[in-house]
Amino acid sequence: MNKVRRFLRAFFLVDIVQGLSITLRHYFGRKVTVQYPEVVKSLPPRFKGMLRLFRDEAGEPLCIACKACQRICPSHCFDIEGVRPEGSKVMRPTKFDWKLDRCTFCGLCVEVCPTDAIRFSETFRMSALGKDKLHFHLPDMYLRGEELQSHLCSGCLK
Amino acid sequence: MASKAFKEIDLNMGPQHPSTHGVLRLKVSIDNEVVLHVEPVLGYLHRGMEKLWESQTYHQIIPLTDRLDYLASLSNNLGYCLTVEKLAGIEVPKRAQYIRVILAELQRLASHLAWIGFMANDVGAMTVLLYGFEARESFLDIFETYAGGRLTIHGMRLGGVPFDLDETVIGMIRKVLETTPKWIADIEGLLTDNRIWRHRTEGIGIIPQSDALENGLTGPCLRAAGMAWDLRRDLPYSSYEDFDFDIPVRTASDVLDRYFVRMEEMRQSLRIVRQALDRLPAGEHIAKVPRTLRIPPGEIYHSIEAPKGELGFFIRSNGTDKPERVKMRSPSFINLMSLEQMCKGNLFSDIVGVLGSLDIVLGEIDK
Amino acid sequence: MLDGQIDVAPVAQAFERLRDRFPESVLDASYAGRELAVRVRREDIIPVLRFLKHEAGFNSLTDVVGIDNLKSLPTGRAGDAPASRGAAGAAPSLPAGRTVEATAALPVSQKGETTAASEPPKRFSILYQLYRFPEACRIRISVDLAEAEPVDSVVPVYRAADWAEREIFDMFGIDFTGHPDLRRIYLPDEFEGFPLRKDFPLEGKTGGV
Amino acid sequence: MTGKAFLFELLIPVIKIVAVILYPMIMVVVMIWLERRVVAWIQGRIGPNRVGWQGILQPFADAFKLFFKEDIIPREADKLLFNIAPILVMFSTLLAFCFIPLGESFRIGTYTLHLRIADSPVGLLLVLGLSSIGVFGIIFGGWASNSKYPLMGALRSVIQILSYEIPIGLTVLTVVFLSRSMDLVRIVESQREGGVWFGLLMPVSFVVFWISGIAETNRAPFDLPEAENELVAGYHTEYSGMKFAYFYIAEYAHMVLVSSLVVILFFGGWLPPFPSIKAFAFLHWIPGFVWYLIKIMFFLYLYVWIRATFPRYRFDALIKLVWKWFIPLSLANFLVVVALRYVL
Repeated sequence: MNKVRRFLRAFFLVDIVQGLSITLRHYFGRKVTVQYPEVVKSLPPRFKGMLRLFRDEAGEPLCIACKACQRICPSHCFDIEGVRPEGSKVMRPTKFDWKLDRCTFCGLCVEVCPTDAIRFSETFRMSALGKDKLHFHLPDMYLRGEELQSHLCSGCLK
Repeated sequence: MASKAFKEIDLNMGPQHPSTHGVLRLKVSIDNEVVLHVEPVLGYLHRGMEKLWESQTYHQIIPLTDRLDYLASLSNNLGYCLTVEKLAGIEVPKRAQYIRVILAELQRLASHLAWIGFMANDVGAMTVLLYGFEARESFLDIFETYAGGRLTIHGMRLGGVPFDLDETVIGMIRKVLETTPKWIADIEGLLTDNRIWRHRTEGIGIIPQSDALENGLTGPCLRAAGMAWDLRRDLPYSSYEDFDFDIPVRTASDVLDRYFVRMEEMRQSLRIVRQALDRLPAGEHIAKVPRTLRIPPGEIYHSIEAPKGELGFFIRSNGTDKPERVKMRSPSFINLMSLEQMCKGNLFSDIVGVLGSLDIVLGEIDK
Repeated sequence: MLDGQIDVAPVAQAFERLRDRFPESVLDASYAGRELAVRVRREDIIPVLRFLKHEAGFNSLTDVVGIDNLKSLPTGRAGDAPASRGAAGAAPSLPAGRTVEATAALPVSQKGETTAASEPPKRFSILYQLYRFPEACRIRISVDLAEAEPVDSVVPVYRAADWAEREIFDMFGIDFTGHPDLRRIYLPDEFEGFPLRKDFPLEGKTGGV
Repeated sequence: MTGKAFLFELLIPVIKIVAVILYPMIMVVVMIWLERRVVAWIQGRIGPNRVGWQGILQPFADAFKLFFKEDIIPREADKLLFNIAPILVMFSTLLAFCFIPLGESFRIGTYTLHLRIADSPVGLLLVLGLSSIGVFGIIFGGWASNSKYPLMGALRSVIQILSYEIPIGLTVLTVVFLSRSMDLVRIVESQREGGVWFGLLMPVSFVVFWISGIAETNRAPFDLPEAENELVAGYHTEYSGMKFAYFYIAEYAHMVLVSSLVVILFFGGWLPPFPSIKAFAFLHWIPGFVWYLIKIMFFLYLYVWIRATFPRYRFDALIKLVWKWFIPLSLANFLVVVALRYVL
């Protein structure tokens, strides 16, 4: 009996029709393509975009040049030097180089930063013409969003 | 004999062939369409991970493990973290263990969904690829919301997980628990009964149970050979003993059975995630682990049930903050060894199907 | 001869029988993290593994690990005594829920230490990670070998060692006698040097491939 | 006479020839666009929608790209055959379109306009014959490339096409038997006279013909000769630029050809549905050509739909299917049709 049923199912192409009906249903279903340049997916808060340095409300840099990020970085992206300005309690970076082309966006630097100075931005378009433009230097590390992007290593261009 | 009249053709599949899953190269010799010999040639993606690990601290290695099996990076994280924790005697909080289970099972689902897509695409059903990927997309969205990454997630740390599960993520996971069974049903509707799929998978790539064990085959491939080998149950880690789940086992050990095992595993994974979410204990999500973790000399081997099979890490410490030696037992690497035995005597077209059914990832094979 | 207490019955039995059967071969052993690590003589690896597979039921070889002990050799960095090779220092405590109740606990025996101590430390170690299914217990067999010393290939016993041994040959240059197809597996055949040896520079050698 | 008549005699064939070349080309363009969009929609994607309205110009963009690509001939290739192959494939398919009527003949004044170039009482035979010549192009291309994958693709292709010719021939015979003609116009006419489409009369013939037609055009799920997951691209692996485009266009034109044949043989060509039922007479208001196109588009759509749904056959299963199932089935079908024809 089972054999007969199997034969009938095969002969009347039941499996074929079943497959076709599934694809037909999806034909009228929802389309998920995001039309990228016009529509950009909203990014989650923990999104790992380009790294940037932040300032506090008063506009003072948060970075104290403790080099914790430089030490933890598995791929040695950072090159940091700092001095203590006259009359200041904390160190300030005089050099803060970040090599985007080495970065693997693991986020260890963000986690170890004691002052939350280095954080991920939401900038994810990171292409540049030339490898040297992927090296960021100090003033640009404070840029944000579109500016950061359009200044992909403006320091080198100057 | 007549076979003398046929000329044996040597074919070179890969490393740029559409269905060798990356940069695998297969030296195939065929007689007409019948496969006589298959020899995998590896190393096109070899990055010297194990050498590199010897120069990194225990914390720094975690993001590098992401790059092994890049379709299941959280599983790699978990395997590595558990090994180090076992070696260093770090106690992981219960909540962190549960979150790890949730992440690992979601990762297993994502990996299997990608697998069914690739596998079906290798056999010619290209729509399943897109369905699998669309279903997988929602898992990647969860990972992105949770840890900011989609593929190389870096979603675990020594001693726990980097973030607590918040309401947004839990909501997303609950939603995925609803939608995924529908995708699985659609994929099964397209494949399970389909006569062509049956033709292409039934009785193909058979490896007898004894040989499977002998060759060190693990994971779904071994379960399809009739052995209920699942480290989540046999040697429970990260609180897997708290959950109730079945281990799908089939006996024919062909491509079709590997498909059935993985499809059922996805349902079981959903079950585990649901249980873990319901019983998520309160508490810390990460234990205090010193930033420079120095582990006294010792050696340990620990393995987990990764989506591809048994993923093991052997670590020898030497008292510094860097390991003396980390050896990874990559399931794909050992599983691939059985390819020749599975393919011999089958047709040329079956190589891609069998290769697909092994679910290999070259990042893991070549390390 | 044994550090720690074996709390898994099959492992304890297997170890006892192994020690009785090969009193000469077993050099030392330690037990930690539900794993028994046994160091055996290099020449006896095949009979030991054959015994473990066919008589003690360890039916699966999980992995073969190669290790370069260069840094812990006396000529290497000071402070790292060769005695640290076993899992002596770190015996991590398992979470309470995971420990299997001791059914046949073995007492810590002290004999045989002289054998271990008299052996000079050697350059390489090869570790064979065995697994017993379905009882789910592990045992690790290790052999030590000096530079340029070959070791018998275990492929005739466990076929799963095939590629793993090729990998060790590729990375450490250890010769496995009797291996059916001992070639480099990852690196190109014309590659010079063995990258996982401790004296191979991390950045690679100039003039390599 | 005779200026005017002469004009007709000269001008109309020229227009027809241009039309017969343009018609398949337009259909190919539409088909390429349709395929991409429909497959994309089935897969939850949108598909090409940037070039022109809804991406309708995408095929032209592709053709443009291919036109400007470097034309590579492998060093060890047999250059003559390598160059002939794509032309042969393309030519044989386009030539077959000469015998495909596009609609009813109609009269302009005293002139009867036949909507086809060549009027032949054995048009069906010619079309089938010409469409099989393409296999020479495929084997030339596969062999001349001097490469293993194309050779395997070509071998598969030849075996496949030759095998599937048999059920096609046998099912076509049933149609010829019912209409007592091999003239394609005559076959459509006889469907009108009979008042019912042959496809409804002989569903088995239709199904076997259609599936064999898919196999004949090397389309999924029978696309083994160019199975990308196994053979990279099959017989045209080594081709690039315009020569590759020839293979590509020929394949799509072949699909249009087979769809046209199915419509003519089994679905009443340009006849509206239910040609004999009075209640549906209003359907006759829509011109025959439109009906014809709608039907062809339906089958082209079916091609795409099937491609998007099923896995690919394996070679032995494919051959088994035709020799164990289709040939006996179509033979039995033929006998049943013959018997019924004489009994009734």
